[in-house]
Amino acid sequence: LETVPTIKKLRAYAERIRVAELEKCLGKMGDDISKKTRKAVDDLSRGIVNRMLHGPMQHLRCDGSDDRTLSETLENMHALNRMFSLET
Amino acid sequence: LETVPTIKKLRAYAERIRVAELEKCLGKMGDDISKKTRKAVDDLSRGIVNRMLHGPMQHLRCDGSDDRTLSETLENMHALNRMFSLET
Amino acid sequence: PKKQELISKLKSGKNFLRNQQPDKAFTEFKIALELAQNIKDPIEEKKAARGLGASLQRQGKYRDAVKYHSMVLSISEREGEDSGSTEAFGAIADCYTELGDLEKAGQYYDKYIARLEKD
Amino acid sequence: PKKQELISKLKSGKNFLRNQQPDKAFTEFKIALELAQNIKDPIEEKKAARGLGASLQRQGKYRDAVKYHSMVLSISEREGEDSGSTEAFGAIADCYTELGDLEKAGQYYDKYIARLEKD
Repeated sequence: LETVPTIKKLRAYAERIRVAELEKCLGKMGDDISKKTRKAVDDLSRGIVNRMLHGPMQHLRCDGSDDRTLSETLENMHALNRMFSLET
Repeated sequence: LETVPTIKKLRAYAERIRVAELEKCLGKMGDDISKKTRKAVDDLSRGIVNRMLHGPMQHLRCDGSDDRTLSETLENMHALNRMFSLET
Repeated sequence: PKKQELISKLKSGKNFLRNQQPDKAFTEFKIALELAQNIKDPIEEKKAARGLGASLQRQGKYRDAVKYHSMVLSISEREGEDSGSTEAFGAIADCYTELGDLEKAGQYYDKYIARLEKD
Repeated sequence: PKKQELISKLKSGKNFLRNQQPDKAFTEFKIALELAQNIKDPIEEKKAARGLGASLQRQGKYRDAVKYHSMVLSISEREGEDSGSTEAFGAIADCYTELGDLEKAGQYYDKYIARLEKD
């Protein structure tokens, strides 16, 4: 459970990047894009971010049912905190 | 230097995700997209992936000039190997 | 025409959110939600509910935010169409984290994580 | 017309790469490179050089691949336009990693990493 706040912070970190890059992209594409294009681009941004987050997020959850130990999960958390500066 | 192969694997991991999601997106958008749109979408996919990778990549390089110690860098590497299954 | 009004309310709600005016955003999304329910457009209904949840979150009203994010999930279930559900699970978990209920937050994050590799 | 041919060579090169036929891809990109040089189109010239590098990498010819990826960098420098440079630094580093020269790989990864947060 100690890792729960890290999940929240990592999600927020990725979402900031996603939204910033998406707006940059929409800015370049101009106002004359179709709803279909708008949705495809939004899905693209979510698809990439979600698939990039999947591994780290999974390894922040330690449910005791597999061989991931608590200490390994905490090490993952510390590494993610460092690598994404999540503590500040 | 031990972390160099991890950088390569993490890059390849992210690139596979990027290309797969980009192709899915282009498939949805159809063939009638402009070059400008094509480029904006490509830039979007690269922008998100690169910014997501920046933190972890930086923390895999230990140049001795700052307070990141070698052991911390190796811990980051182990965590990334676990979280993205990079050893297999 | 109603659909047009709905779209424009969703858009202005988003703009208020972006400009850090979550109370004004809430009002816009509230109207959008009613419009979407009127014309029975579940996709836009979810967007409005999601906007309401986000507006409340920004105001620190996490319990109420959970209600609207949960509405997204129940619309998904009702319609058998699950767009927006991944994000709703994540947002509900974020709210429980803020409320200090890490147990419940963890449960919702598990559902969120299980969906991250799907579309 | 030449530009048209160039675009189509780049496209077929990419398709060969996707279909695991890097030798055929190489031939297409080689023609594309000459066409791009002829009509003096540095952006497409870089794409062709990049494709040549990728084709050689897939064939395990890492030393030759480095030459073409480096060509992308020199075109960038010549034109004062640095699209594709981040990717080129990364690809060169990947090649040195394969060649076992981790020292050099690290140097190129540093340049790659330094550019990751830029556009």
